[in-house]
Amino acid sequence: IQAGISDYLKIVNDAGGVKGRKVRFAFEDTAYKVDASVAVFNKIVAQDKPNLYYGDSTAFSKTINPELERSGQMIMAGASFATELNDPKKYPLQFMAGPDYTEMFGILLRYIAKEKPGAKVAFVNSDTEFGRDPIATSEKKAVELGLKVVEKIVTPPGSVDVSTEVLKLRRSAPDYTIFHGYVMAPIPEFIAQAKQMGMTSKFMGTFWSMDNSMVQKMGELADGFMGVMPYRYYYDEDGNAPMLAKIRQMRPEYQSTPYMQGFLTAMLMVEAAKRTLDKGEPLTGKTLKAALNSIKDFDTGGIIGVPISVPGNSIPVGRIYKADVQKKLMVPASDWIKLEQ
Amino acid sequence: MAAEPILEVNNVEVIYKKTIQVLRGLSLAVPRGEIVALLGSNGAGKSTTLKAISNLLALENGAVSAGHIRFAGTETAAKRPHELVRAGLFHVMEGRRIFDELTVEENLTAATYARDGKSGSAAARFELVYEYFPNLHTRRGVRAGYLSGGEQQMLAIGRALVAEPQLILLDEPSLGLSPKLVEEIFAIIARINAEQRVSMLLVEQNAAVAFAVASYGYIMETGRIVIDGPVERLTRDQDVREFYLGLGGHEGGAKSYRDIKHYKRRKRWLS
Amino acid sequence: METDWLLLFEVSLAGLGTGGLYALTALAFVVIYKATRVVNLAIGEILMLGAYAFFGLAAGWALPWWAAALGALAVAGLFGAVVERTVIRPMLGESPISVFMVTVGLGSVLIGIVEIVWTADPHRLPEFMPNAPVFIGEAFLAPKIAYSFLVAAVVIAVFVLLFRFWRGGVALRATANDQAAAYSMGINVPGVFSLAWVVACMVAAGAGILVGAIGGISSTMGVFGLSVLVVVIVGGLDSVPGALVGGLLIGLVEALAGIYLGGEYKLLATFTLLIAVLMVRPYGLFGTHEIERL
Amino acid sequence: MAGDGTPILEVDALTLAFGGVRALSGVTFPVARGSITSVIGPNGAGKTSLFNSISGFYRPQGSVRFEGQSIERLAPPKRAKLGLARTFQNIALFRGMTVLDNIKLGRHAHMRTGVLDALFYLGRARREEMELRRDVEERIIDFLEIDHIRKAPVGSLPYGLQKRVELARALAMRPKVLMLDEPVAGMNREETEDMARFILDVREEWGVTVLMVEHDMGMVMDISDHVVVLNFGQVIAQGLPRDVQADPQVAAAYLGSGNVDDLRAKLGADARKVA
Amino acid sequence: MRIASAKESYATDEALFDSAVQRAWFAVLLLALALFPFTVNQYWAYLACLAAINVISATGLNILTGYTGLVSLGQAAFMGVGAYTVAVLEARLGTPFLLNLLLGGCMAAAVGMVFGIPSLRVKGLYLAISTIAASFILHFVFANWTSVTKGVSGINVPPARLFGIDLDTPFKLYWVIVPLAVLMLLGAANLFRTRVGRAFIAVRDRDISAEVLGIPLLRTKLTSFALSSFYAGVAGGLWAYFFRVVTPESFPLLMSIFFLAAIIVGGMGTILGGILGAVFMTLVPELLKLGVGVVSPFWPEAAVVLSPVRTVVFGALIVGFLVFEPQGLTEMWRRTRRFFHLWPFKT
Ligand SMILES: Nc1ncnc2c1ncn2[C@@H]1O[C@H](COP(=O)(O)OP(=O)(O)OP(=O)(O)O)[C@@H](O)[C@H]1O
Ligand SMILES: Nc1ncnc2c1ncn2[C@@H]1O[C@H](COP(=O)(O)OP(=O)(O)OP(=O)(O)O)[C@@H](O)[C@H]1O
Ligand SMILES: [Mg+2]
Ligand SMILES: [Mg+2]
Repeated sequence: IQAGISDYLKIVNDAGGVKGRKVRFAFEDTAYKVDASVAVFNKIVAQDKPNLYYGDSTAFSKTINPELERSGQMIMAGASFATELNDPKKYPLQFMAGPDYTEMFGILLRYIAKEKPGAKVAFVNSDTEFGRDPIATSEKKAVELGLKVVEKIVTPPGSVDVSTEVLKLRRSAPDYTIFHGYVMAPIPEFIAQAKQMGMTSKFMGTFWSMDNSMVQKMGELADGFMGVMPYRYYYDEDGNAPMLAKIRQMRPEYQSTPYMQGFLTAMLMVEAAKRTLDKGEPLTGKTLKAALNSIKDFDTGGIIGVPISVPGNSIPVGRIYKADVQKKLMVPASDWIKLEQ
Repeated sequence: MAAEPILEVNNVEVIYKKTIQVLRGLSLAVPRGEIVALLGSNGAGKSTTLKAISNLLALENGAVSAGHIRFAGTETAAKRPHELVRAGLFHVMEGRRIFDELTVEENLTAATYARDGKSGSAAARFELVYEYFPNLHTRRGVRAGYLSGGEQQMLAIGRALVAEPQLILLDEPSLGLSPKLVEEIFAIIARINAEQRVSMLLVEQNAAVAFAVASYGYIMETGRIVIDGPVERLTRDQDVREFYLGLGGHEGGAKSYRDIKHYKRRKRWLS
Repeated sequence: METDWLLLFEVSLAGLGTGGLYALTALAFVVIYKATRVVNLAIGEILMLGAYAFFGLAAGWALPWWAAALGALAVAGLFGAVVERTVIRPMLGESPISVFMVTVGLGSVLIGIVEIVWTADPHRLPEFMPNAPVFIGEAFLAPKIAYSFLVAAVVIAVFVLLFRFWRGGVALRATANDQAAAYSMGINVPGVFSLAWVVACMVAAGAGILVGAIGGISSTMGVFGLSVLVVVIVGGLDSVPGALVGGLLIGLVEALAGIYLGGEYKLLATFTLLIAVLMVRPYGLFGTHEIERL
Repeated sequence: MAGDGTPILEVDALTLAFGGVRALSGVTFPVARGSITSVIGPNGAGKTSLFNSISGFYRPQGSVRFEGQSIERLAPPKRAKLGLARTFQNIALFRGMTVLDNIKLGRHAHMRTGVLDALFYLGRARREEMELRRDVEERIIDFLEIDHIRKAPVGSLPYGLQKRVELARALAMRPKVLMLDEPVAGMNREETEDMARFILDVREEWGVTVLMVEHDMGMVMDISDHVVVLNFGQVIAQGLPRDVQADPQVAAAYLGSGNVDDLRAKLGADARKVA
Repeated sequence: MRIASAKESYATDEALFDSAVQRAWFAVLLLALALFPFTVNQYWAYLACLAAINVISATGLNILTGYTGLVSLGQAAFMGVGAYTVAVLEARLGTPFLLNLLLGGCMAAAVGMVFGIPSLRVKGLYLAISTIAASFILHFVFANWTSVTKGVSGINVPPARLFGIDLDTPFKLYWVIVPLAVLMLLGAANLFRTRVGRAFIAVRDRDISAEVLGIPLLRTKLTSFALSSFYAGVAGGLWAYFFRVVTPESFPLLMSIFFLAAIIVGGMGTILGGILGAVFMTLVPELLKLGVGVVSPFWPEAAVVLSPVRTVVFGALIVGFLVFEPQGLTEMWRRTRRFFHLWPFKT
């Protein structure tokens, strides 16, 4: 992620910065532990007095929110797409560079509803905050779209053997199975066993399990795996994507989707800063966020295939990609899907 | 002494934890086939001496810092403890140290490791142990931790019998035993010594029985030998009689514990 | 809702299959405990090391799977020997808490190293087990689980026989009971220590390869060790049959809880079972009671 | 003394079995107030088990009466509080504490300081601790001549001193009956004499009744008023030391020849037999 | 040796700081603690608070594990109980800050006692593992008792208020957390001057003999569990006010291991050990970060491997201390003191 951020900032600074101001980037690793993250936050705030902050986990974003509001100095984005954070009232100074998890599910479900109206859907999620996040609301959403949620399976965090879960899944014979809350394991074994048992379900994932290098590690099993992705993949040469070209020029080897996330976040932050300065306002949390929300039909240089707006805390846009095992690539399976607020 | 002694200890010093010196230039020898007694008050360093000989000090953060120990002509320092045991030096440690979680029979099995490289059947030695100590036979399937103190002592000596060593270091075998059992065990010790020609270095608090079986005695205080000599000579020594045998009463008879004075005469060798 | 007997049967089979892996890892744990009285909390991480070593050899060096497996076992054995020599042996005579914390530290070091070398991203092991589904009657059993169970069963059987009929079993327990006394019986105490660690690490690595083949490998796969901990406690820390029974039992309970209560109840069920067993049998089902006398 | 004539401690028909082993069967004897009573018997006869039953660690059948009151249902700490103090066959000192703290610990059951008092160390906690310190220093430490080691950790002390600290701890328990399990085992003659003197003095100066298990016949016969002999968990004889000593059954089961010269003669005979 | 120095009375001999020099040093230390926040920026104030919270919890664990010999891997979970209690009280009822802390401690103590019940029968490492069960069962409760704990999303905690001031920065909280830590440490130290503390140690060293000597085992063990969890609960309550959000994943098993590591590194069974260990283990990650700052100009990737390196260092510290300095930092501290005591006469 931080590579994405720093690369974009390099592009900006090389082009003369934001209104003549250089953007400085301080990075610290936090190991996704809340207290470590808070420590880092305090340290960076004390030393660098930043206006733009990129945090990590959901828990951190929640923890730090009161402090963020108190200081009022900056806006923050993070690695998390937690639904809860997508509430401008509760988290007025935060945003995320993509759809939240519920919106991701929404995009998937919309796709399913279109492909196969009335399909049977199963949700499989890990027993973590991350895993549980969209499940309850998405179930309602599915019903609204005329889909049937036939099974919801929860796996303990870090569990390796899922054979019992697969047995359970088979009984409900879903047309689509959506995994959420995993990076990779136990998805491959799930699919392997399901295929061995002759299940016909299609399998889907959300952002964190959709990076191409991850999916391709599944080998044969990846065939037909699909999921939602808000950004174009690194190698995607379709359409008009000058930014992707630039990235490929800066970094000749494959860059992961979290890189894109970082890149886009930096882009939005810089844009917000630019708009604030354009208006001649001081850089504070409030002004930055207002500027951010003023972004309408913004061209991301092709990172996202359609112009975007940031109405609240998220960008509810995404596209369904599908693994192509021969090409070892994720290829688009749908057009860009925009959720209306 | 004509033949070379089976065990020779020369000017040995031992230090615990790099700070506490316990032995200060101790020397002694055990002639082949003999029983030698080593007496001394609590904390004099008797057990330490035995551990130094069997190379077990390292386990307690102790080390021999000077001097030599030779067993059957070779330096013990060069060998690791289990090699020494297999070479025929068996240490019956203070406090019995039976494996309390193992059964009686498994305890004996463990001792068969000391026989590695020896011919002859261990099973026969088991028989011998059970013959000497019939109690053990009846309780052979019981976890040794549940044996009474005396039974545990029998087991400890039984293990030495299984090992069939050339030299046994015996640390307080009479500790906690009934008078009758003390006699029996010492009779067995004497028998083992006589029948198997096993040499022994015997550490004891019960001087009377120790002198009954030993031919030569050493007495140590604070890490060094203060007197030594053949047992006959030691039993005539006034201090030994008073402080070790309790014989200093009037007319040289046994003195009663009821008559103990509240002051004490100092031992000559401490002055 | 009527009972779906086939499902129950299939789930039980799957549970027992996983239980076999638990039992195998628990065996590694028990061997170390039996010989050295060390509660090795790093067993999950050693398992992970084995899996990564296999991964490195099979995917990185492109060795055939059997060579990679042997290589991984060798790496783990070597690791065991080195750890025993440099870390465990100096701890002789320290309190059990200290020694067990040492293994916690070791586990942490292993995780860090694996993350430095292979990053924190998960990987998949190359396929090496037959892929055809296994059916017992009508019931489906995932092939990997079935074959892993077979391997585990064979290894455990070998160990049960060894402990029963080999004098070394006594040496092992004697050493654990009283090191100085074991020395004075002529038992090569450091040798026993090394042997136990080497063998246990190899067993754990073997389990790691199997577990990795099923669920993929990642730097967090050590949490598998947590379930194993429950297994050995339920079975009794020093009992090989305990490891077996405990493993199967926990595997079964997890599977049933997962199906009939939901995945979030798995851990709750096993830990509740753990406490219940301990309240009734404080030394697990088959563990040796500590002798308490005054 | 109250209730003169009645024994301070009565053991009545105690029976205790471990699996197949009968450690005690129908053991009955009195301990007279102010006496020194010794229990002797072969190894494994059940002496320690008897002590454990009296202090409540084992739960045998039968009854134990202390000052006329049945105590067999009481938990060990309650019995300690009543005035049953003891030492252990295998020294049971607390290695993590100094000598002073080990001794102080003996008073535990007689103090009332609670957790809150302790955290603030005011009022009752301070008062009680000061009283205890004074009592331990002036009565026990002085008496047993261990002032030089009061701050030493017990682990590093020689065996004999450790036994003395155990005695001190038992004395701090405000004992009415002091139970000593092999107080002089592993001691040489000289140390045994010291210990014998302490035991006699405790009885004289503090009026404490002593119940003792010991294998050192010299000491047992010299200082006891009453001797109880156990064999295979049964009382096979009891009475005055010299009567017990003369009992042929006791001699056969326990005492052996009792004479070192005999032993030597016997050994000589054995050796000749072999030769 | 100290024995030789004449003491006027038993009272002085029994005092916590038994010489004027020690009392003077203690005063200096208190003064330093009082001045500290004025001399540093928010980041250091933050670290100081976090360290103080950890010190409280580690000291609690030390009472249970170091002094009573009952190994517990549930300390973080008991902190969680305290934190949740405080969070619920503060967010729902708005009861006063200090009262909440006290109730948080008491609640944790009660829960700790419940999980301490097996300790009567279950010994040693079996017990240690059964406390892991506490950790998981409590986690389950936090995550699933949605009506009270709000499930996985957790509870946001309003800032603590004292005398009408919102304690919403580390700087302000410092004035509550650090004095509280000092008080609780003094309490713990006092404990071991009395029968209660002695009973703990006795249970650790030989539990069954202790019982015959008049110490009721279950009661003592439960007291120890309760006290230890009380400390954890208060620490957890402070944690809640400090981080202002409490989620089920805030108190993982790893955190319990952290505390165990802290008392081992510091030195088990000494009050000083809990302090040194907790402070040290809190600061190590920061030191590592400094280290990364130093090398990153030469090795730009340094920051990326920081996280695994931290994992390695955490483990290596535990192993290193146990192997080379089993008595922990306390022993190093003593050695240093001895050195300066004797200096320049002896090395
Ligand atoms: N592991 C150890 N560390 C430090 N000091 C020790 C150690 N073992 C023994 N000592 C000390 O060394 C001295 C001699 O101990 P040793 O056990 O050899 O005496 P002993 O003559 O056998 O006495 P006893 O009659 O009590 O068995 C004692 O003062 C003891 O405190
Ligand atoms: N907890 C126990 N479990 C099983 N058997 C026991 C237990 N305690 C004692 N025994 C057995 O009970 C018998 C009596 O033991 P006890 O320790 O009372 O003997 P003792 O008279 O004190 O012997 P010694 O003089 O050797 O100390 C022995 O045979 C012993 O093995
Ligand atoms: Mg000795
Ligand atoms: Mg006894």
